Amino acid sequence: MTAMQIVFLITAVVTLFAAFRTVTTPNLIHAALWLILALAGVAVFYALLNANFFAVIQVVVYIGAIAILMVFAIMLTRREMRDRGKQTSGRWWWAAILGAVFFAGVTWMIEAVALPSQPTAAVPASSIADLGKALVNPNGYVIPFEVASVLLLAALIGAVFVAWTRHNS
Amino acid sequence: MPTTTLLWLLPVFPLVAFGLIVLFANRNRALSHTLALGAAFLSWSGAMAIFVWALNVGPEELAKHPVHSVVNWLPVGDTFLKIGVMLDPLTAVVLFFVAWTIFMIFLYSIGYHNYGQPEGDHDQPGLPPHGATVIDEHGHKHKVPSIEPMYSRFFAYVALFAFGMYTLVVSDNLLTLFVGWEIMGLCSYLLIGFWFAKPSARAAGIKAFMTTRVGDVFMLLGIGLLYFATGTLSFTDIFNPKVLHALGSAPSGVLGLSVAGLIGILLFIGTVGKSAQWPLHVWLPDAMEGPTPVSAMIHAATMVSAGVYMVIRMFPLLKVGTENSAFFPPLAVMAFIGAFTALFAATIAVAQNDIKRVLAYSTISQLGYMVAALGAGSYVAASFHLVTHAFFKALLFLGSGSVIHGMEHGVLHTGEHLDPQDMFNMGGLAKKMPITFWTFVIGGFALSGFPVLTAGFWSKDEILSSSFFGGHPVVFWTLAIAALFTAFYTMRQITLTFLGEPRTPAAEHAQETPWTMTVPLMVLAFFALTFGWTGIPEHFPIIGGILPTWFQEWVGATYKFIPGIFEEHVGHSLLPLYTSLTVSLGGLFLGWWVYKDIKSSDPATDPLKKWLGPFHTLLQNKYYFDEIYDLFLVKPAYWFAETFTFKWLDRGIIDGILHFAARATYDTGRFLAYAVDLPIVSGTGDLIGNIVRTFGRAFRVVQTGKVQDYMVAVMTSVVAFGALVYYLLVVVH
Amino acid sequence: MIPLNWYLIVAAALFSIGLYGVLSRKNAVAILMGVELMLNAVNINLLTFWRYRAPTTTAGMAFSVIVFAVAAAEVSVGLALFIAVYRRFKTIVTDEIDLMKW
Amino acid sequence: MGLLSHPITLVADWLRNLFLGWGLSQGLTTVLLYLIAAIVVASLANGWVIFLIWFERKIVGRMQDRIGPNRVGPYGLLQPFADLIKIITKEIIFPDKADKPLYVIAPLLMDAAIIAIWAVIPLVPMVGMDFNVAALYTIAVGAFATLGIILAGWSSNNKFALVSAFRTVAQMISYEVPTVLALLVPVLLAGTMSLQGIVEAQHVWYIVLAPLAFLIYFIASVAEVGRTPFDLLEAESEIVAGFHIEYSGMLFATFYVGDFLHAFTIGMLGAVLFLGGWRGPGAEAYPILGLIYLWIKAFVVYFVGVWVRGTLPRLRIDQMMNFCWKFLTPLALILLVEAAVVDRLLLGFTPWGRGLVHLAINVFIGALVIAYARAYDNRRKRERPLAAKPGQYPVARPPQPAAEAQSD
Repeated sequence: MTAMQIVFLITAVVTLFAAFRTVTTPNLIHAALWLILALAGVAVFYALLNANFFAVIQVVVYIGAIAILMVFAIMLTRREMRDRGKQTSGRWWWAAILGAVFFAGVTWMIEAVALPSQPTAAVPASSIADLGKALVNPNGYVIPFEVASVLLLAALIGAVFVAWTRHNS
Repeated sequence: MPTTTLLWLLPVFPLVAFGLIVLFANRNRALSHTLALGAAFLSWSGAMAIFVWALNVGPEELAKHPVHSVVNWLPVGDTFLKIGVMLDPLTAVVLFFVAWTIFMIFLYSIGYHNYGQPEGDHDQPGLPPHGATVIDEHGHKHKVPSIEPMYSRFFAYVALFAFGMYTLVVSDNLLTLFVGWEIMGLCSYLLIGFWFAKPSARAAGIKAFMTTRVGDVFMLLGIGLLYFATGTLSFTDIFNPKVLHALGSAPSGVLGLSVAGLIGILLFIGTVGKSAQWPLHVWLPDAMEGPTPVSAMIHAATMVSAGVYMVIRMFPLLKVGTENSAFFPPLAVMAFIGAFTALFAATIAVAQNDIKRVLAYSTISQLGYMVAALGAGSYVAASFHLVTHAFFKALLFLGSGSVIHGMEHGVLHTGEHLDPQDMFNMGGLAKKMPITFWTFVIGGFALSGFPVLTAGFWSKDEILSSSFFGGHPVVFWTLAIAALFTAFYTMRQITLTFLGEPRTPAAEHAQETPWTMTVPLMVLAFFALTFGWTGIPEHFPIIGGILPTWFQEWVGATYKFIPGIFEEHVGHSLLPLYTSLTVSLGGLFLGWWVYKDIKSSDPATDPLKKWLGPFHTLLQNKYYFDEIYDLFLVKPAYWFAETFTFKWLDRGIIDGILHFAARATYDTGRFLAYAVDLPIVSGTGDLIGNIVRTFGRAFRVVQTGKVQDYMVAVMTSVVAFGALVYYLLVVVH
Repeated sequence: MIPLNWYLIVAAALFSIGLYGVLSRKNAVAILMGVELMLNAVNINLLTFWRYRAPTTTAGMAFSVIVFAVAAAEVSVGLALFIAVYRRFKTIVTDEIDLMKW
Repeated sequence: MGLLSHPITLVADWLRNLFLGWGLSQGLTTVLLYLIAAIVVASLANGWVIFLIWFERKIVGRMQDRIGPNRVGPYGLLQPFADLIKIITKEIIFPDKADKPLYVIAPLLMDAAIIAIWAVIPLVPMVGMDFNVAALYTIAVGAFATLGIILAGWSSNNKFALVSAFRTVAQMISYEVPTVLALLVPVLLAGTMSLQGIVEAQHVWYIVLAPLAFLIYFIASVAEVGRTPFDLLEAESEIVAGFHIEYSGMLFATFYVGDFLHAFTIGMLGAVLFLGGWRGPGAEAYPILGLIYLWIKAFVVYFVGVWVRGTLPRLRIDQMMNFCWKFLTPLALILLVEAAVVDRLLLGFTPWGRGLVHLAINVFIGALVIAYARAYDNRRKRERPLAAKPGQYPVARPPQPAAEAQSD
């Protein structure tokens, strides 16, 4: 039970609880905040995995942009501050069963196979630089990278177009 | 700059100007006429440079070794159609007058189209300017001439025309000559119909185009035959004696003509079209619908004379063709047609009242002179008259334009509606527009061959004497009578227009035209006087031999080196001289005497009417040629197209077949539809459709339209499937 | 050191929770949140395997970068859609938007 | 290792030895040291704000032709303390139906986020956490500040606050883009994302290499702090006090402090990224000097911020958005490309040569941009000659006669 493991367990508990609240709390704003907490927990996981870069990116992209956008969207798409009535649809029990089954199955599989408890090697100091190079390396991931950029551009334009207020209608 | 380069460049300047104006300058009037005029000036200076250079070289030398440069143009089979430029004495002389006339006329057009005048009140493109109202400092309203709406377009056209003319003159082969020829045809069409909103102008344009087309087709045939016979179109190659002899001796099998003869006839028909010889003369008078500079340049100075230039150019061929051609030898045909046209047109001119029409007919008859001279075998005389005529006829046209312009000013000023071109509405303009008057008189006297002073006298005398001594008495006498008529109607025109008292208020208020119009008049007048002195025959009494017979030597040298082409007729009878003196002076006197006291502006008071009676009517209606052509050519053509082709062939037969086919198809279709399609095919389709619908009704409950239901379904199946796979892969093995 | 399967189990749990959210929530934005959770679970797996199996290569990182990009794009477009839908139907409760119903 | 040259390191070592002496484990010692460092830095920063408040009030007062605080203590130096006491003793009022936990978390979140930035700032050589993605990290925690404001705005259950929250989202999300882009320029030039590395790479201050980038960074961060002329989230004239309208007492004080602290932190980041951080004569030899240099530089930037605040009027929301998306962002992109390409070409230049070339190019780009902006402005003026439309604010120029309007 090393310090790392303690940290990990704490983070895991917090994250999962936050995630759970995210999907259960009736108040959407709270849900969004819980989501942020969960995402932050994920960021901590990344840090624990010596992926500082991704930890930071996680914060920037998810918390800094996505979550805040969600808060924004929630505020924009509700007529009054508070939600009344339950936020779960009638099929929640079926969903719960599905989730549980899925989790059980996956866990069973994970336990079924023997997995290492130690990393094969230490993370090289230049991992981020390598990542950068690989992303623009023709023999590396330049194509997926470019595709992702195009996708982002398309998303940008699409979002603007979709949310555009058409005055004539 | 080497002469060849200069030669190549001559046509280029106007072409560039045309492109620039059309593409960029069509909004800016000053720019467009600057471009056109600049191009004309460049070409002019180039031509002058070449001319001076040629003078230094000397005719013999130039004739033996003409400046000649060729490039391959169009690959045909294994050889090339070559295009090139050539400079021999004839070209030099023609270049001289072409450059001068074109430059002068460009300059003239600026004034003629009222540059610097205000925009018209309700002018519109396609109509001549109606005049604009200006208010002077006293607040009085004045009608003044307004600027031409399509100013830039006009200059673009004339620039293109200049390109065509230069190309034609400098070209060393029939092909490029023909190209220039056709370009000019196009320009003449465009410019005659320049005021396309006037139906008459439209009609005239089409008429001109069609008529000349007739000639051009034959000319093209001739060119094709020539190329077929010799494999070349270059003059230098054709005119080498062996080729000529071969052409001349080989029979063509048509009308007993030799090949050369046949080619000659065909080419000559082209000339008949272009130079408006009988029977294709009808378009030229109508062409006067165009703006006057156009009439002057295209239909007097350059284009129509291009026809004559072409035959002069081909003279050796014609000459050779004449030798072993049984009947219809080209030269004889030309002599006949030329002389006839000269007389016939002159007679018509006598009875016309429109100042420009008179000139138009006189142009026809003068061209007839040249053709006749050529037919009489003296290409020197022909080209001599070609040059002088270009000068004085351009002068006359521009003069008439100036007169009309002055009259229009008067018309606008008085505001009464009368035809500013009708000579009976004029009179007494001499005092109003002195420069125009004097230059016009010079031109007129030159036209009617006023002795010694004017160029026309010398060239006409040359023609008469050559035809006389050349042994064509008929031609000689015809031309003589024609000359009498010429002098007569010229003097008639001058008298009616300038002398006597003004017959209308408009004439009262006519006024002199701006310098851009008068300067060209004076320049041309200078040449109309002096150019003749370059060709005074040395056996002329008294003053003969004082000046060298420059022109004869110069142009004569062109074909001297080809054996049996150049022939000099030296006779010592003074008959032709006396004849020409008599006819010109007598004609002039008659013209003045008959018309000196016309007081009323009513054309009916024309004394000739009384004396000639019905014949005068006949003349006034130009021997009803238009009507005859209409009856015998146009109407049948219409009938053929309308009734025969359209009604019978197209409507009756072809459409009939089509309709039958359509009907048949339609019936078959109906049968298939009702007997096969509906019961069987559709029946099956409906059956299937119904089945599907029934099942759909049963199963559609699944489609709740709620996203999450679908998601649930998906995930359920995923889990189930995963479990299945796991079972198969792991548990079974 | 933390065993690999801890991460995997946590990720699985996160994924299942997200799944539950996606299937059970009524509000579209909430569904989107669920999707985000699932994406994060995936990302954890990617980075975990990268860290434990091939830390010297860049494959895992590259993949998760792509996942980030996709997530960002998906959220932006999704929210834009929701706003448009809200303008149209005055609600973004998915069960009330069933035009595709039979 | 004199006390003068390395005081902080000295203290740190002494503490470590002390703890180890007590028999604490290595890891625990490290944790404790981090904790202490954090506490020290945080309290230092918050304490420093007290002076900032006085300073700003004084300066702005002078700019507005007032004397500013001058009663309590010499030059009113003790004024902030008085305010502090007053505000602490006030009651914290919770609005009806307010979302209590969020209502409390919001200010703390904001303050914490700002102080978190201090964690990575290299105060002196060799000291300060050397985090290999620090540059990004600063942006990341900035997001939490945004979040704090949104929460405050939303949880107050107050329409004004909510509007303010909306504006905050719009403004901050938008202005984060140019900030990041501008911030990437020094990262590019230095070739590292660690702030320490960036500072060490600045043989020539990056304000010479990338003045425009600095300008953009400065403007955008002022916008993110939400101070004049970008203070739409607390525009008194429209939405009374914006997101903290309902706040009072200590919670309000936290916001208040956070605002000033944020402004100064921006200055500090600017100093680190563009003004050579702790660099200065003798900083390597006596690192403590570096702290002073950094402080001075940060203060200069902060002062400019105050100056701007005292000078410029508030912008309209559409103007602000246009400015961000149509001007700053493209310009920042251009600069990024410029930095990348040119720096590649200048490999092996002396630092100053490199600097001057960059400077020249920047000046050129700046000239172009200004010219373009002029042209754009003129065209816009021509297109709608100030005929005030509904929803538009009153215009400066008097509307022209219709004839002219038609004529152009």
